[in-house]
Amino acid sequence: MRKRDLIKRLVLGSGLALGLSAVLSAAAADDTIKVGVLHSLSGTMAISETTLKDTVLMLVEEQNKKGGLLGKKLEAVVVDPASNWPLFAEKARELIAKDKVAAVFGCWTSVSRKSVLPVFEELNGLLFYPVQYEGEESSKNVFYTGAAPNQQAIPAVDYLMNDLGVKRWVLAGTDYVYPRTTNKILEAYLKQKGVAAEDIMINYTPFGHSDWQSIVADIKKFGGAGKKTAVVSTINGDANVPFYKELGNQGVSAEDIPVVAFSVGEEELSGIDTKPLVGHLAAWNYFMSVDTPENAAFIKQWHAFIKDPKRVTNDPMEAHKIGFDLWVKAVEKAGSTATDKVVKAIVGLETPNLTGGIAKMLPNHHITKPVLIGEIQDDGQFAVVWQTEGTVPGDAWSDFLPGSKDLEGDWTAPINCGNYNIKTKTCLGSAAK
Amino acid sequence: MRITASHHRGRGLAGAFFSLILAGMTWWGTAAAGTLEEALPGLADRAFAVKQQAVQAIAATGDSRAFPILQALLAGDLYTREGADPPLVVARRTGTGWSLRDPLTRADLGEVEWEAVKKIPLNNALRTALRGGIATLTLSSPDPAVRSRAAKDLMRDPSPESVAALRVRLEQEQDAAVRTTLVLAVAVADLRVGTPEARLAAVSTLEGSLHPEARNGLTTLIANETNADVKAAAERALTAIDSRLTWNARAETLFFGLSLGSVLVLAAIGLAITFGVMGVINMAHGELMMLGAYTTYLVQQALPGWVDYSLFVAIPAAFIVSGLFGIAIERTVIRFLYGRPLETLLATFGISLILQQLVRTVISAQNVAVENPSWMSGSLHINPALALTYNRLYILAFALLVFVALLLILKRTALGLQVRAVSQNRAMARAMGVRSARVDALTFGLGAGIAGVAGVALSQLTNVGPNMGQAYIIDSFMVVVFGGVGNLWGTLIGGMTLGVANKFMEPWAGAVLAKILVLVFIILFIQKRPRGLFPQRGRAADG
Amino acid sequence: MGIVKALKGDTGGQVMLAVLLVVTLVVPVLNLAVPETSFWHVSTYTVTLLGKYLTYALLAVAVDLVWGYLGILSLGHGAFFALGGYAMGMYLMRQIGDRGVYGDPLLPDFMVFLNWKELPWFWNGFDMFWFAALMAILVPGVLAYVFGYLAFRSRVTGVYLSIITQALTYALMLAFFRNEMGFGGNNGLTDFKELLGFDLQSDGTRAGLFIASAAALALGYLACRMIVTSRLGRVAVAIRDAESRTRFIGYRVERVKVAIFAFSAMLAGVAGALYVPQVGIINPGEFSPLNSIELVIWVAVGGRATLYGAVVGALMVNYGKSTFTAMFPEAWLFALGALFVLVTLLLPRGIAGWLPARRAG
Amino acid sequence: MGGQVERWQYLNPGKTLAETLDISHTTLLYVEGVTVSFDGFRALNDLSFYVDVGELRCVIGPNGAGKTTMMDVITGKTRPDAGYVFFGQSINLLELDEPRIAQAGIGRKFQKPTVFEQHQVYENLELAMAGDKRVWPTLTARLSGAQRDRIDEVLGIIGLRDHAWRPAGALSHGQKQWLEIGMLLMQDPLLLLVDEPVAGMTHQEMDRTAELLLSLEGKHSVVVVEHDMDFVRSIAKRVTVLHQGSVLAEGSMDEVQHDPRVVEVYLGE
Repeated sequence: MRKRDLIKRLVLGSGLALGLSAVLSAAAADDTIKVGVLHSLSGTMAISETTLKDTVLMLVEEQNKKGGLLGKKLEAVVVDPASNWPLFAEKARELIAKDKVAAVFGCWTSVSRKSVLPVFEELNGLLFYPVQYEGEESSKNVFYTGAAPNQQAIPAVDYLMNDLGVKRWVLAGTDYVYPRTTNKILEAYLKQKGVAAEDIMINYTPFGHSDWQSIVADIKKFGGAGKKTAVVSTINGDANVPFYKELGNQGVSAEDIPVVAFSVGEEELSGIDTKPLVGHLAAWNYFMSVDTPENAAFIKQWHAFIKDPKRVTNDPMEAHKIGFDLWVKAVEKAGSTATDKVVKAIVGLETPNLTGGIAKMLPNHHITKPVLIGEIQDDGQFAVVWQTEGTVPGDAWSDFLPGSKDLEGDWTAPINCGNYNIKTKTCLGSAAK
Repeated sequence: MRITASHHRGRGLAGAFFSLILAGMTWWGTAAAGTLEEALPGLADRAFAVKQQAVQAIAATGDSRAFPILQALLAGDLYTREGADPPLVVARRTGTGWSLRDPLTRADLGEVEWEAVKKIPLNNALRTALRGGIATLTLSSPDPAVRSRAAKDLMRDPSPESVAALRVRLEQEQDAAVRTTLVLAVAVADLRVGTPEARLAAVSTLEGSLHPEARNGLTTLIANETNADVKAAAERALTAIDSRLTWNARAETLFFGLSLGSVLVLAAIGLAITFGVMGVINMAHGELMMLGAYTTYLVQQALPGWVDYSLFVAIPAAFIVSGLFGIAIERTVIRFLYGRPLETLLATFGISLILQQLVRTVISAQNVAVENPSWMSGSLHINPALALTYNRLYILAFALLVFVALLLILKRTALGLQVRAVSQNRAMARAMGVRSARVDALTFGLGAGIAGVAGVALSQLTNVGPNMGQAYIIDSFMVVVFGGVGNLWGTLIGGMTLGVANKFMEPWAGAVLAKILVLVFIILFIQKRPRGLFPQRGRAADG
Repeated sequence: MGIVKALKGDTGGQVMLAVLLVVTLVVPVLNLAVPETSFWHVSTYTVTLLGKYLTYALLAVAVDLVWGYLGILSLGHGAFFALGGYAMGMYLMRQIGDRGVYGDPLLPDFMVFLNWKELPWFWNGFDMFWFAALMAILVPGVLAYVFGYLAFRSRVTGVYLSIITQALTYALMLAFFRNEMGFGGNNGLTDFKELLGFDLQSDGTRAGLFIASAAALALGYLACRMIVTSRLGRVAVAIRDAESRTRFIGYRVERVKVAIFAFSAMLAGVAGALYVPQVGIINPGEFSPLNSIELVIWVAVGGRATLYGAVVGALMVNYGKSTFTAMFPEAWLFALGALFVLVTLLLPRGIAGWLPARRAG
Repeated sequence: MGGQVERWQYLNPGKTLAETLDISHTTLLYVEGVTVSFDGFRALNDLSFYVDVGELRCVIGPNGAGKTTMMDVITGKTRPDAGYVFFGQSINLLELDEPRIAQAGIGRKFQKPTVFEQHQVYENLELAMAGDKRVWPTLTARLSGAQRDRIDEVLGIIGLRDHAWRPAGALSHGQKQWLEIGMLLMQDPLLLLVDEPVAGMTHQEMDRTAELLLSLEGKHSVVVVEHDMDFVRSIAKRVTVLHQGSVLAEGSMDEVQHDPRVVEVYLGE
């Protein structure tokens, strides 16, 4: 008898509880505007993403101090997708369908974005994605406030080529889609600039690769051919520490073979003993060291919020800041948080970059950014050594990949298409309605 | 680092040394552009180009005070300040702010607070110029070591002036070692600028030299050489160099393999105790390593400025911290699970999750910065082409040390005896009056402690973060199983074998494929020898 | 007939199946028929979630079959699950056809922008559902058969076996991470459009997948029950408890093991194939050894050697995860970790262990 | 001998081993010149040992004499370094693994009683029962009436009828010993190897076990390894004394008891 009851309780219990929890939260209070925060707080990506969660919380708090939005308070809904990609999709669905959030700020890795993309398109939600990525995407429901390859990789290569006279290139990356695509683009670009194939060395390593001895030795050999050599690194966050340490120990100094990194920012450096890195380069659209009044204010605000004057700011944080500002502006302009209205309103809106210049939301849902190149200093900050005059508009579809030369993203009437082929004048694939 | 070392030496001998420089610099007469006072303000300029000219000008003055200024700039001790004279100051950190000195008069200018001064930012071009300038200035230092370093630095990218300086120096140089370097440097320079005869001569001097500069020089020469004989000679020289290089490369790969192996051994050896001797599958082993690494971090935080010695505190500290955690885990969880190894796997997996999250909440989710002591950075130069990095060397030695220590503990001490007794026959041992509970706790503590020590070593190689443990746990188990459970020698040889195999495969297979192949190899190997390399009878053997 | 025998004396199973039946009948109705506004409406989110749990439950049953009854603790079952998932994923990829962002009729997007020229040979045939479905079962089955044959023939047992199964899934994970493999590397396969012509984003399809998962779970459960109640099942338990004894009375232990291991792997494959269309992505993360350990924990929580316990465990742990990750994102790992420790310490026979001791437990 | 073959037929329908078994020379088991050594130590040293059809043989000997190792060799658990082991004239046991040897008709009871504790007594016997033991047939197996009768018969022989439905784990030590013997009987083996059947038994249990083993004589060949001299005396016709891995003496109990070498060995301890 007792047996039967117990099992009933267990199985029915879990079943019903599920149903209830869904129903209850569906009938949630309506006097606030909810903002979803979809960043991993555990697992491998927690290292980078927890900071972004705090950033969004800070921005929400600030906005509420200003009296909220459309007369309502903002309410941040934080969930933990735990660095688990399917879980990202599930949590995205939870945020949009269950919690009915007006917009979601989140994701770091490309795969997490790819995983949630169908959900956002199905449920017509809004995602602000703050990290530099491989491009090759433009969705109606996603706003890419991080850099596209043409806003980071290509200018960096130009700098190395023109200012440092680099002739030989090592493209080293972690084996996933962002480095693969970026390196494909750079390879095409370099060849177009007349770099011979034997002067390009491409190398991929697994995530969290920790034993760089052989690879650094190879780089040394490759660099020992009498031509100025540089490493363009798309190595993913965690693997960088052992990489730079190995460089330092094998006596490769930034003067011999400079490394320009696309995924190493202040946050990452704060976890590294920077001595061996001094002089190596990074290309970003934001550096904490840039002194503009906006940036100073932002840093001050961050330190106040996080209650730790030692914490640094970095590029994806700025991206969230810009994304948030643009969303707020768009909602105010549209007078509503309804996705379609916001999407219509947001294109063309502008907000100042923290590093000077204006960030403008483009029809392809990317934004305009200045590109800066900084040299790592021994205090873990970057000294800007070069920057583009004016801002660079983000290009969703690279002009250097055969597959996407002719593609454009334009979410304004009449085209309204993420991947519009300007040759055939057709909207390709899924976006075709 | 090295530079500042010579910096202090230089200061010590200031008087005699600088008069020497003046003597050696007479030939500069022509090049000498203005005085130090005129050139100095250029350093404060925002534009790097201007600073660069200033540096060259300062070097060109040959002024005795130029050298320490350039040193200070390179070391990042040179600062600018607003509205006070002199605008340029040498600043050193004090507890409360900066203590300033006048770069020219070296007079003490008292202390100021943090915001008062701004550091002069450097970039690579500037650093190169600085090294060049400093080299030309120190080319006639009384210290031979400094002289040959100067020569090497000038070899990097010879400018006409520096080449001239080299030749001048070569005339007067007595010290044999320095002479060879100078000869080399001049030869490298000749490859670029010399007459055909000079070039030919240079090629023959460089034949078989392993200096990367020599090889670079030759390759560039071959690339754009017009004179046939020179070209032929250069090609011969190059092949000679390359054949020697291939052997160095093999030796290098072997070293890489061994050092990777030593890391595997360090990670696995604690497991060999808990898993091999006690039959406990400790999935939290990686997290115990992590605790060790974090202990290193905390020690360094506690003793700022003692980085070079911190490790000697960290090693015992880590051993104790992880050891205590281990004992706690054993007492609270594992002791209820003896004889059920698979249950220990599940429970300890839970513990590993808890420990990770604990670190995230208590310290932070971000990685933390563990500094390398100076004696662990840099590398040991066997010859110009083959250099063994110090950190790897020390860790290799350290791994062996830990191994031997552990062996002695198990073979020679009373604890070791009891441990082996309990692991072979618990009941009997108890009957003989061994307090098996205590022994279990200590054994597990020992294994955990070793894990902590391994964590200290890892903190010198890679990230210190909440997830670091997971990266090693599987490899560790592979090593133990491959080597043969319950056999320390197996762990040592197993780890080294896997490391070397991995490294020799990497060049043609690539990092990922190499790892996969190693795993497949282990799987197949276990089919052939289900009990690993060195099988062992006893309780732990049958899970 | 056989079913009746299989469920004889399995009260837990009977209740579990009854509840499953009710939920399967009710939930889709509440989801599709009942209007959103009604209190009784069940959101599509919940339906999909439940569907996912059911596939996990099936996976747990597969693990319990080999662990609870055969004494093989496989730390590699996640691999079989993932392989089944990839088979289904490849079918779904092919179904996208020219609706990918590049509008390439043949190549999936990730191949286009890594400018691959033609489809790798092993992608052929996956445009046909029956083939994909077959592969979802065969690939894990064959892998398990070969692996098991090697391992059991040379009498690798206990901890050693567990650890090489772990090595297996780890190696597969690294392999699938490589972009050269042609399985989409780290990103895996995603952005699916439709299954057998049904739009994957429509509520109807989701409800359908949910029902399919429930059916698969029920059938898988019954199949396992039939095995464990047969003489073969008793032989399995005999092997678990006294392997050499079983040999000496004339049973070919390794063959029994291989057979059951392979069958269990196939069940895992089915679960994976049903899982992918519901979560909308399959990527190498699924091969992660940690996943495999975690699913063993589900079984431990529910109670091993009681198949319905595995189901209960899978449902509870995952439901717990979903709620905790939302309720206290910072602390949920503590809860999960503590759960694992406490269950192994206090409930060695899991939740089902509360019940009066059963035979063959 | 015809009887033997008939029973063999019943034991394994359609098994070719059945036909190949040739026991025309009335000798069932040949162990010739077998040597086994574990890292240096010689457990069996050129051992030769023969068992006739239907005889009950006792093997005694001090610890480490190689009694258990001999059984391991016969049942395929250990492979000898040298020597032959034949079952009948023609079946080379060294070519077969444990299950095949068991199916060929050799049953073994371990020193430490090992039964399937989680299973009921009845199930233990069912599992042991002779028959097609491949995977699929086992999956689809159903008990026939004849098989039920057989199980019931054996339950009677080992005197566990009343315990048929108890889990074997709940049995007393002695009962486990009998159950294990019963499991051997279910295999209908031609040869039973019984290792220390009365270890840790009460006197009554010993007597019952003695009866049990004696009742098997003639229908099966039985080899009993035992320490307990009284017990051996109570059942033994022929006794083999092993010492340091080879046969020291063989004959009736009295003969061996008065053999000076045997006396020396035993007193020597």
